[in-house]
Amino acid sequence: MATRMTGSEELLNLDRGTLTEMLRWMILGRRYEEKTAEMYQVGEIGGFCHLYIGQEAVAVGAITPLRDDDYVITAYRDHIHALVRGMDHKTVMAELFGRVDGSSRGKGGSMHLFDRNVNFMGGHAIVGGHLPVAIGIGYAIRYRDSDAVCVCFLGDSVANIGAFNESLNMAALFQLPVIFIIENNRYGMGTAVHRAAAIENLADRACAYDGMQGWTIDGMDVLEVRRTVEAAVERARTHKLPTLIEANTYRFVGHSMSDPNYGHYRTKQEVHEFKLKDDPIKRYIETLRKHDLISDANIEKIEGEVKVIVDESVDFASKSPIPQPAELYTDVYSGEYPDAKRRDPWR
Amino acid sequence: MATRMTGSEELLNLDRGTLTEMLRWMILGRRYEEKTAEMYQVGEIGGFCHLYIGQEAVAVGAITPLRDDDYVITAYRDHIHALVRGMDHKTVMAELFGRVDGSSRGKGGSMHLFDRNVNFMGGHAIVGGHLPVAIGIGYAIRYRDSDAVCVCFLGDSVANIGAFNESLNMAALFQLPVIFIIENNRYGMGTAVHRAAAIENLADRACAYDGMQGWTIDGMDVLEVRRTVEAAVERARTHKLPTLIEANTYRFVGHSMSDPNYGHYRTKQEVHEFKLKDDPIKRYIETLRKHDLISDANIEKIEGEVKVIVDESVDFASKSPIPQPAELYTDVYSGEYPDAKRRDPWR
Amino acid sequence: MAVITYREALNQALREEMRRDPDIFLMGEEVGAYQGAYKVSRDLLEEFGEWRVRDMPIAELGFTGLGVGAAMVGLRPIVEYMTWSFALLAIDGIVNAAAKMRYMSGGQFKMPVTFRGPSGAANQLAATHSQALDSWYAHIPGLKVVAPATARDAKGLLKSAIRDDDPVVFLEGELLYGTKDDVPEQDDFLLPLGVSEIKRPGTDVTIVVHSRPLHAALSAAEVLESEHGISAEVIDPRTLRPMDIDTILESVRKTNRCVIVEEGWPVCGIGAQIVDDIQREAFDHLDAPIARVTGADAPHAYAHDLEQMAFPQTEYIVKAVRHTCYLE
Amino acid sequence: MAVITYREALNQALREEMRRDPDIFLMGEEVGAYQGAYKVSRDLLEEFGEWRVRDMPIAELGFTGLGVGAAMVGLRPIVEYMTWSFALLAIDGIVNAAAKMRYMSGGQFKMPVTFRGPSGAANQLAATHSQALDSWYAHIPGLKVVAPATARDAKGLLKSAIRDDDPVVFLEGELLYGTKDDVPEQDDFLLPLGVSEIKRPGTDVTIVVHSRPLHAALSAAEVLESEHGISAEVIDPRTLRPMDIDTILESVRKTNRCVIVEEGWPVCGIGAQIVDDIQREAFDHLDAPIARVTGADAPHAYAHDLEQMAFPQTEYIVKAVRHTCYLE
Ligand SMILES: Cc1ncc(C[n+]2csc(CCOP(=O)(O)OP(=O)(O)O)c2C)c(N)n1
Ligand SMILES: Cc1ncc(C[n+]2csc(CCOP(=O)(O)OP(=O)(O)O)c2C)c(N)n1
Ligand SMILES: [Mg+2]
Ligand SMILES: [Mg+2]
Repeated sequence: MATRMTGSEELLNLDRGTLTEMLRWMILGRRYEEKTAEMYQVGEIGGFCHLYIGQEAVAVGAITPLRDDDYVITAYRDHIHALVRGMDHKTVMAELFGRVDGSSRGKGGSMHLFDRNVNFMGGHAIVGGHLPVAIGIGYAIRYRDSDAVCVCFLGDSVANIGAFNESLNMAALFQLPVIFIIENNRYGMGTAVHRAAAIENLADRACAYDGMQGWTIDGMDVLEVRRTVEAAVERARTHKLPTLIEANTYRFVGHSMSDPNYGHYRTKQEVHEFKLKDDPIKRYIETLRKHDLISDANIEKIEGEVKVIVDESVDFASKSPIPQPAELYTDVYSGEYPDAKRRDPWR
Repeated sequence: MATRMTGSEELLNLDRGTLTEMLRWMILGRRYEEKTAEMYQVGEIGGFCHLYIGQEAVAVGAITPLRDDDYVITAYRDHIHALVRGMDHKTVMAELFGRVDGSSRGKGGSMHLFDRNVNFMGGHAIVGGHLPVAIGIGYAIRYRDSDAVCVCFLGDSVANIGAFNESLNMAALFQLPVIFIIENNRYGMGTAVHRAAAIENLADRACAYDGMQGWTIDGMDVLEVRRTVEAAVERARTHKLPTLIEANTYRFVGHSMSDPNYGHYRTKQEVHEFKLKDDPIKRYIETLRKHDLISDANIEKIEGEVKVIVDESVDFASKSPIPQPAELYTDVYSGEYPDAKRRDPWR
Repeated sequence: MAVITYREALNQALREEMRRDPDIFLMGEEVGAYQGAYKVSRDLLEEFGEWRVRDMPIAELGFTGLGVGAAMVGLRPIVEYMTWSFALLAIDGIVNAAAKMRYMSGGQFKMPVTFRGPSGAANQLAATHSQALDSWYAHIPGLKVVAPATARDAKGLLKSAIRDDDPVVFLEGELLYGTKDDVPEQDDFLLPLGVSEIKRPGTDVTIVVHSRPLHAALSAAEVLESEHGISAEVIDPRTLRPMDIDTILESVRKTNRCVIVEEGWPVCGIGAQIVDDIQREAFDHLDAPIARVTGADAPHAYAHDLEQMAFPQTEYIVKAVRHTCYLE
Repeated sequence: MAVITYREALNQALREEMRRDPDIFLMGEEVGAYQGAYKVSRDLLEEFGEWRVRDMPIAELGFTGLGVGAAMVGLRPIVEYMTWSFALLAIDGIVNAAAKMRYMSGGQFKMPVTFRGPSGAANQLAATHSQALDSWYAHIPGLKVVAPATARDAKGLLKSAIRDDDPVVFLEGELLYGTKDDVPEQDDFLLPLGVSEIKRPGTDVTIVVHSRPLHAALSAAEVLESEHGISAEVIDPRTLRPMDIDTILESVRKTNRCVIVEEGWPVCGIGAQIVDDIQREAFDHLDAPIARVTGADAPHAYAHDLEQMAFPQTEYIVKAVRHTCYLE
């Protein structure tokens, strides 16, 4: 059975800098996505673009305690994981704009952010497709006798796909330092979790793998997320044991920029209530206030800094040139690529 | 947790005919496979040929209590499931011989036995590939408001593949009358179960699906198998609930005719001991003897009848013609197939 | 006749067929409550109920096999993939199970299942979501492959695909759903599988094209006519397997020149096979090498301009035709 | 030089490369304790230990992705499929992950992974276990595809594949493992990817063939020489992507006739692409249509004679060549 962790506030004895830093990341995540939506509306960003608004506590609580040599990998709803992990806000926005200064030179887009320099391993768009990749990273960590860990975020619907069973079984079997974090935002696109998964708590699926611990937690409480992930990191670093964490959260926006926020699958009222009662940023601020760990001044300061960063990223992105035609056939192979041109005299 | 069912002997109040019939099937299964091995050695049978010797109690205990309108589906180790389900012993052997009177006109072979007339749905050679097919059959049963059930046999290694999670989740989610029976014969080819599966009892993986019951049983006790399957059938017929049964058994022979019986992965000694102490046929005979439900005369009679059947099947198979060249391009599509010939003037 | 979208045409085909035959059911991700990711199945759940319009978990391999199993016992499943790119996870079910079941069982089981969904690129969906693997499916004996480019063809061919007793891979176009066309309304409007259609008659060169690039080819034909005085005959095979090459051969024997266009990658693409068929059966009629205009031989880029450049654009087709007519 | 089997040649290549570079590891079903389903990895577990020779659960999708992830962080995985038919379950990992990672990341991640195992038919393994999907892999930009037909090529090309920084699909032959050939023993024996080899020089017709059918083609060449006075030049591209078509073109410009042989299915097969390349670049040199001899366009039957008939046999190749030389 999944344990529900509590008493997250004990974490408030973290130094104030760290606590504020976490708030800063959550606010940055919120504002960055709001700007992203804006840029999508005006047509600067295209394709499928999945926003993280409402789920900030998960990425922030899970990634901030990690070491530089740890690895982070997630699905297509990846902007904020990338930023919190340390990707440059400018190159991320440039990637969303499809410009040559983007992290993938404009070739990957919103769903395929990568930055090898901060061990951010993507940005993967096939549901469940990155779980096997995550265990490969975990395998390499053990192969090299390192004590790094790999944190793998996944959506709730991934618990029903084949790769989930294959990956969790291998993680447990080979004792890989991989932490699987299900971001249960109640829906897979338009499908409520329980219309797709025949199980009450998704984390309970850990029961199918000896050595795998399953924890279901309040994913709107950044401190509870952090506390849980720290426990999981300890299991992975020291004991090489994998963990399956289910962080219950909520998507305040539509599945992607091309999907409605509510409609056939959830009511306007439901969304409204979550925003009202369960906004992770509001909740965190209240907690900090309750313990006099933050002042309005601090928050204003953060909002100010964040605004600069967000504007800067948009400014940078819009100034970056679009990729040259020659880019079409680069990065396909390590070396030269003569074939392409030969069969393709028309372009 | 998986329940271990016990007290199988209470089943002995089954009418004597049924009890004898089960023994007859087990002996037939044993002799049929011994003959199959012989025919493989002399080159009448080719390809991959997986024998069922040692596992007879599972198919016999699970299939004999079924109704005619129920369905049976399994993997490539399928000869005996097919026979017990009611396939003709002659057309099965003819199929193994690759003759035109074979159940698949010689096109399917050992791994692909099918008989739509007795609802024997194959005979599938891709590990895990038939689980989704089984839930499709279960879906059709519900679609038609029938109270039939589908019994799906699978090997122990299937618990680690993707289709397992997808299929069991859907069976539980849609409440399909499917009974999954893992034939845990301790090895997947040359890999011991616990070198591939991170779990003690495979049936415990039922814990990942609400509504799915998991039972681990002694698969060498035909009565325990029958008793367990009857309970699972009741769950499926009446309550539309799926069940995952793990029947612990043992493969007395090599993985396939082209693999060694022992060697790198298991010792000669181990095989010897299982044959000595845990032969399902010997065990069943002892039980029947203990209760005076069988005599040597009965057994001799059965052996006699079985020999006739086995010889008859070989005789039939060897007399059956090999498929005509024209067969190459039939059964590919429902209608005519002109393309093939047009691009292929050489054959 | 009524002018409706490709999306509405597919929706009509589904509704009409499901009303006609209670054994037909639709399954896939978001086909029910959400009304379809691309709204092709709009209102069907309401009319037919959840057993006939089933929302599936994200488990392509699992529900593809579910379709195969249901077909083996007599139902006629329609499996929708949110996009064909995701069907890569279900390839084993399509290629090893559906396509071979009849053969492996010596003809005991028919396989009346239709696999459908949008194929090819949309707008900037990048490498994992934009593939047009038409030639992969055409490569497989046991499968039939259909790729309609217009609303009319979409309706008539989907109805035939659903009624067909063999597994049909039905490739729709994400960017075609909104395109409009005159479509017959009567329930018995069927277009046979395996018949090419001359989309535009011409005399100087034959352009063979299917799916979305048909529209680029037609505008290329306009340009060629008006600006270069070249009369191009545009032929859409519509069914990629089995393909009606006779209509194509007849045209090439007349024009003696041919350009083949497809959205997919070049190597071992659909066009390569058509080249093989033409040179084999109309060798002496060819006055020039057959040219091919394909999708760029690279993964799909996200950046707008790179993506557009990777598609078979009108201008490339014009270039290729002029080259084939030795005008360049 | 020593005469060894194709199996031993692969085993040597693996051992030599693993000794050379500690980042190289092998994984797959039964590769360790069982010494390999086809004994290609014999004794490697003993020498390199379980982290470098890892037995995998039957989870092709999972361990393929494991290889991709390990490669992203700098290891050089060799993924063995017990047969390539089972790789259908891992296609998404090969095609969507491995082949596109470099592109999607703007060149940040190289993908030095080798996917290998037996491809094509063996003896009566029937429809699900006999496929030769060479053209599927050749279709995918981002992949390199290698298919050696001899022990010498197997060793030299596998070593190059392992050293290559791109994902390589390495197609071995279940029926080739036992075939023998003269193979250099030195560690630095490498054969470059993307180079065709003339396996038999000739003047009248060019036979292009790869993998197992090479041997049928060579005996056909013998028959043609001795019984029909036709001198056939036999060329094996060995690498299907990127393919060295120049060697083929040069030969065709000399012989003016060509027959292409492959074990795979005809529609959109490797031969179709070679036809396209030849007619595009050597159109005026062709004195006859290019003929193709392929695997029969049907699922593989279990029955011995039907299966044999489905392979590209020597007699069919002889027929096709004589037809191409207008002698039939
Ligand atoms: C294999 C596969 N099937 C379908 C899709 C289309 N798709 C993209 S996201 C999504 C829903 C995923 O939901 P969830 O896992 O809960 O993640 P969330 O979007 O809620 O973060 C679907 C169906 C896909 N990308 N990959
Ligand atoms: C997807 C797939 N991978 C690999 C194989 C090759 N293979 C056939 S049987 C087998 C072992 C299966 O063992 P288990 O599931 O325990 O069944 P058993 O043979 O013991 O009855 C393997 C690896 C296959 N047929 N399909
Ligand atoms: Mg979700
Ligand atoms: Mg087993």
